[in-house]
Amino acid sequence: MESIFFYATAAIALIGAIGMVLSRNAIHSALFLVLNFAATSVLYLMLNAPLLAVLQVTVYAGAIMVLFLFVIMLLNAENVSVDSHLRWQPIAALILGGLLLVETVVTVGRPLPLNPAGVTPETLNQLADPRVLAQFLFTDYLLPFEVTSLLLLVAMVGAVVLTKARPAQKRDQRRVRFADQVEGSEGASAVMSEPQGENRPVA
Amino acid sequence: MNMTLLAVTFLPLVGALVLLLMDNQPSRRNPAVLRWTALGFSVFTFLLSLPLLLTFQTGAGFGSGDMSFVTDVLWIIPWGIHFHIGVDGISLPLILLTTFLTPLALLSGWTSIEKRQKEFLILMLLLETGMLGVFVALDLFLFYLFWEFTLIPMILLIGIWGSDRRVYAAIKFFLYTAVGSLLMLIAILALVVIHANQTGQYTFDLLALKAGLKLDPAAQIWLFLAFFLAFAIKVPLWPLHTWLPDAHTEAPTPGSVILAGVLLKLGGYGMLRYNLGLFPDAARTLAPAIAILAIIGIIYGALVSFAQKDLKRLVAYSSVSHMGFVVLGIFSLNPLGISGAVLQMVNHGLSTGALFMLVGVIYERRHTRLLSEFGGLGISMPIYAALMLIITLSSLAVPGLNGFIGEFAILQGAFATNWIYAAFATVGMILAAVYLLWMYQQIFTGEIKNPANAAVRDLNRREIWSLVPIVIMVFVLGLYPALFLNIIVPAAQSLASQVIQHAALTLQFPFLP
Amino acid sequence: MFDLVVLVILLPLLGVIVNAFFGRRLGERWVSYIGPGAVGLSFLVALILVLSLAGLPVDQRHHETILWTWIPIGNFQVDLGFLLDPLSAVMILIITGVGFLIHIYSVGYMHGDPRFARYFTYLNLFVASMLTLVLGNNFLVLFMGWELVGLCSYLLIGFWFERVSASDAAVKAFVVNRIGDFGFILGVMLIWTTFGTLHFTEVFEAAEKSLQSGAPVAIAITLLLLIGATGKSAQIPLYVWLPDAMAGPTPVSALIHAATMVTAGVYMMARSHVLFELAPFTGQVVAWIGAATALLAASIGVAQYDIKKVLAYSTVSQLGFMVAAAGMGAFGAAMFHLTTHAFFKGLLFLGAGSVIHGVHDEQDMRKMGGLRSSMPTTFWTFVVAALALAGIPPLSGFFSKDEILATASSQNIGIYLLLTIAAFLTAFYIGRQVLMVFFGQARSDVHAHESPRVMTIPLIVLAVFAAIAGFFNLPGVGSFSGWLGEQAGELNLAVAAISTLLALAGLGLAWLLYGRSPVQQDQRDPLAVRLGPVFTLLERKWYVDEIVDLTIARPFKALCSFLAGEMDLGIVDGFVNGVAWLVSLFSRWLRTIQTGFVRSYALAMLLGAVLLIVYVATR
Amino acid sequence: MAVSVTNYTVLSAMLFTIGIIGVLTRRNAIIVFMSIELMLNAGNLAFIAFSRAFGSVDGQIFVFFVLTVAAAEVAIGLALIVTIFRSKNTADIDDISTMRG
Repeated sequence: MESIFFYATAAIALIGAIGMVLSRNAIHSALFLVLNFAATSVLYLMLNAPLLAVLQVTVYAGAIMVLFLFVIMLLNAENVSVDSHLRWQPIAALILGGLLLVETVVTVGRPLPLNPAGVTPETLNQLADPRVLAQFLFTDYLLPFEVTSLLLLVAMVGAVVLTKARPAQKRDQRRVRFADQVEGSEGASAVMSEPQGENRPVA
Repeated sequence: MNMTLLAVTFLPLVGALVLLLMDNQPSRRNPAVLRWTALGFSVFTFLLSLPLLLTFQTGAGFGSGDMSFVTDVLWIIPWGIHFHIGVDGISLPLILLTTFLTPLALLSGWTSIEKRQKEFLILMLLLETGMLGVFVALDLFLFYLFWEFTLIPMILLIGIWGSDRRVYAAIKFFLYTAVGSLLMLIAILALVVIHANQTGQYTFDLLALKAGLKLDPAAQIWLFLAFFLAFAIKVPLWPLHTWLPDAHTEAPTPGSVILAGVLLKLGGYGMLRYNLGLFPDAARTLAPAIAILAIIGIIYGALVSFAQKDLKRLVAYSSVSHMGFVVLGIFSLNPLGISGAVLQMVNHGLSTGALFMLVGVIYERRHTRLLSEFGGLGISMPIYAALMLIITLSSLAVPGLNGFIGEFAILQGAFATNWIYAAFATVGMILAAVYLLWMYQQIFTGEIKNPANAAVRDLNRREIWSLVPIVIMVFVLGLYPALFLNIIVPAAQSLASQVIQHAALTLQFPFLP
Repeated sequence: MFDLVVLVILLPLLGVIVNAFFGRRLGERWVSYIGPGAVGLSFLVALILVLSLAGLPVDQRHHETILWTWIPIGNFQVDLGFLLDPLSAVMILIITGVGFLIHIYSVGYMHGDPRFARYFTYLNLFVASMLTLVLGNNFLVLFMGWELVGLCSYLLIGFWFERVSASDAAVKAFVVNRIGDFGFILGVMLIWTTFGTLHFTEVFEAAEKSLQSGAPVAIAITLLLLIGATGKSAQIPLYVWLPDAMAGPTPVSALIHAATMVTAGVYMMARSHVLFELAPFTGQVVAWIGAATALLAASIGVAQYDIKKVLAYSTVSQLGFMVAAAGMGAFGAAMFHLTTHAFFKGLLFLGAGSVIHGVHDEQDMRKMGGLRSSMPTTFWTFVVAALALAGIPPLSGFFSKDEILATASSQNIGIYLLLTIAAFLTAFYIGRQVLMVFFGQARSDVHAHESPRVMTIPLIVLAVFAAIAGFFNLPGVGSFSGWLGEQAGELNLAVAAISTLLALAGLGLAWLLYGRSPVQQDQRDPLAVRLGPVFTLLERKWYVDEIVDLTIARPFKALCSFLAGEMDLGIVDGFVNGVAWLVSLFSRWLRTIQTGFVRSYALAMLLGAVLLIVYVATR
Repeated sequence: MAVSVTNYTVLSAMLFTIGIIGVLTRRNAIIVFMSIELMLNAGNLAFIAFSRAFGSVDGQIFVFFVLTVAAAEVAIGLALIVTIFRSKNTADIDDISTMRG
């Protein structure tokens, strides 16, 4: 029963992923990705991680994917030509990707029971308990947690700064001044030191 | 903890910091305040360094581990890096040379450096600390730090205040030097690791390494070569010299003065302190090969000088020739040669430094360095001609002036090792007369053909007083070299006695039947 | 008391300092007191010292004054010390005495020159350097003087540096001398390596004790010293600088290039005669070089027109006589000839200077003639010196030259022959010169005048000495040789008769060619008419300058520009730049990897990941 | 036949590979970006699987951080894409190759 459920969900996740990569239209891709995320969150539930499953749905499938859809529609970037200048790229990508898959499977594919000896149902319950997670976050992982908050703040500011529209004229001015600094750095300082030259004593 | 040496070494650095905090735009009332500050610090450094000479106890020096004015503080503990400085008879004359030349170099750039004056002065003072640091460092890490520290101000001096091809010259200088230095860094690390493997103790301290290290012959030779390459590039030894003419030609006058006057000596000093000090066996094995390169350099530099059309290039190649004498003296591996080499370094610093100052003087007036542009300046600039004559004569080793003592001691030392060395090197002395007098003739004699040469002013008071100290030293060291020799000789003897055991003081007299 | 010898050097040096720093401000009048005055005082001190030295017993005539240790390097100890002994006593008397006269003469000769003070600075410096040379108590102090006189010679030859020929000649003189110094300094180094000291007395003692006659090391040392002597004393093959050196002011030629500096080589050989006596082979070489030089230079002197060039070649020739004497071991004779030569050749040059001064800076004898009447003092003194040079008894040159010839006749007949022919030629060319300059008609419309008294008085004084100096060392009596501790030369009547006859014959031949019917304006030289191409060969100095230029100077310059161009910029620097070029070539290729396509970078990352996992998994 | 951790990790590997292939083959910058999200997600899956297998909550905490980082990354990344699109008027990453050597 459990395995059937797993394989079904896994199949949906794979379909989502493959669909995302293969879709011509970016909107379809985004929707396939949402499907994948949903399937993954089911898998999280099966792995006793309900909090993360919920977060997966809200943050990923909800917030992030909506953002993606917004941008796609904003930019009208649904369709970009598929055929590449880099002719060998897809083939190389497939071969190397396959190799990586094989390698990963070989290296980490040792059978590892889902419920090893040391793991009691109690610990499994604890795993599923958001309070335990929260306790760790605010004790052992406090510093990373705070850093993460800072990171989010920076990202927010960064996104605002990056996307802030600038008047075209102003931008051009800036560009010119930048070029000035690169090429004429000596000229600028020569102007500065000129009075010195005039006033120097006749030795 | 000896404050004098510490103060001498770091006072220029303090000066640089003070300048850094000063206003870039000098006040209208005293426009030269930056220059005067820098000059004041460098002069004060020189005055501070005089007690070193006066109170120096003529000990046996580095060879016996006997250093003066020592400060030794454990600095970076896990790797055994010390802040260990001190001087002996080999480094003291060079320290004095540095503190003596820096104020004069500043004076030589008094009016010719117009742009970015503050930065220029800061770099000059930083350079002085760097050079002094190299001479006083007794810890390999510290030494390497100062060694590289001298590189940066010099590149900037060439690259910012140089003439037309300054960037090419600066990059060439940098790449050449950096290649050598990096190999030396590897060798330093290898030394420390080998020492740690042998004794289980990490130390970069030169004296500890010297005392505790046992190297097998092959390792000695490789490490010797890695150090030697860095020093040979700096000296520069033929055929690693081609950065020198470019760097000298493009550098501003004060840069050339310091480059020729002191920076080249870092190489010679390094050979004495590290190659001979740490790898005596390898030095003995490789000495003949190095001596031959030095002799090639002596003759080659002289011949090439003669064919130069650019005044600065001519002087630059003459440095190749003169520094060849230094290397030859060092690798004669006897007290005579080594003492002569140290003295020759001082002498070359004085005479070539002064030559570059003099070249700077006419460059400032005529904005050309081409020999063919001059002629007849003896008529319009008699004082200049007289000073140039004295310096030229010092450079071509006329006895009674300083150049002779060092070169003769080197030749005599080389003769005692192998008379063929001396025979060939003496050819270099003849050729020095050829190219230097030829240069003098081109500049000063003949009728004035170019009207621009008739109009040039003779030296002004500042220029005269920036050269007079050197001229005085030229005579003092020529007639009473004991002033330095009394310091140098014991250190040279103890160093030579390590390289050639039991042959320290008695040379064989091979011809005596 | 004998420590005052320092004063002998110090006084001219003081003159140097005063003239150099204050000369311009003091003006010509004061400088003309200070310059000669310093040397005059020095001469007085020297005279007192030598007289008191003469008052001592023979074996105590040796006094050393040590100022300080000049170069102390372990067991290499060289003092800045001076040695007063009979040999240096002779030299300091000549230098300060003749030097003093020439200084006085110079006051007149250089009158009105804008660089008057500088001239006396150099001249004083020369006297001080020359005194250092002869007074040094070891080889290195001698070498210091040796180089410094070369330097002064350089400065004074190139005194009128506006003339390119003068500055060329100056450089040539210095460089050729340096070639000689090459040998000398190697010799000095070999001496120290052999004996462990450079101090004269110690070296000679050690040499006498430890070396046998003909020891290889003695031969090596002396041959090296000989190279130095050929440079300084203008012997084959390094004589080429001396004729050119005439570009300097004439008093300089008299003092430096006739009386004193050029004799330094002879002095040096006399000083180290102990070593030369241990090396008979070197002696042979020295003697042959001297004799050959004497003959070669005399032959060139025959065909010169420049009044000073004749004298220059004559000097080379006479130096050849001295060197030959030294080579034959007759150091006393060499020194004696050196002394008389200082008088008569100095006088000849001063006379020539007076002539040049009188005819307004004309040096070509073809444009002179008939000066006998307008310049009587100059004429008579010149004749005295000329006869002395020709070797007419009883003038000084006869005695000194005859002593050399007598030695040669008894030792080596080949050398004797060469020297005798040279003596004949000497008489001829000096006769030719006197006749061309002073007899006949004036060959140009220059109005000649006698020189001022400040110039003629030194001429007269020197003439007296040139006439009587021979009596210092009469054959068989030999007070001069005795003073030097040598044996007196013997009178060889046959030799004396032959040489006197030859001298007369030379003068007679000159009279036949130039005196009987004086050369007219624009007339070809009678000797040239008779000798034809041989004369041209001699006039062009056997084409030695051209040969040197072709075989040494030009290849040297070509070598230098090859090394500076093709070699240094091409190969050595080219190698460095080539490495840089290779690196940049590689980089330019490597740069193309940076396609700018993010996806290909990602592919590279994936490749890296795949390989890394392979590495980790298989490790 | 029980589901083992291996099943999850293999699934994770497959998703990761698909993500990589997406990054490498697609030219649309947004899809490339989404592929990267997929790869992150695959990583998260593996984390949680191992967290379960070892009975440790650390894996979940990592996922938590990855989520936040991914959110920040998306914000910045999309802002960049928007800015680039403004100046270049394209979302094709092959057209943005001005930084080639």
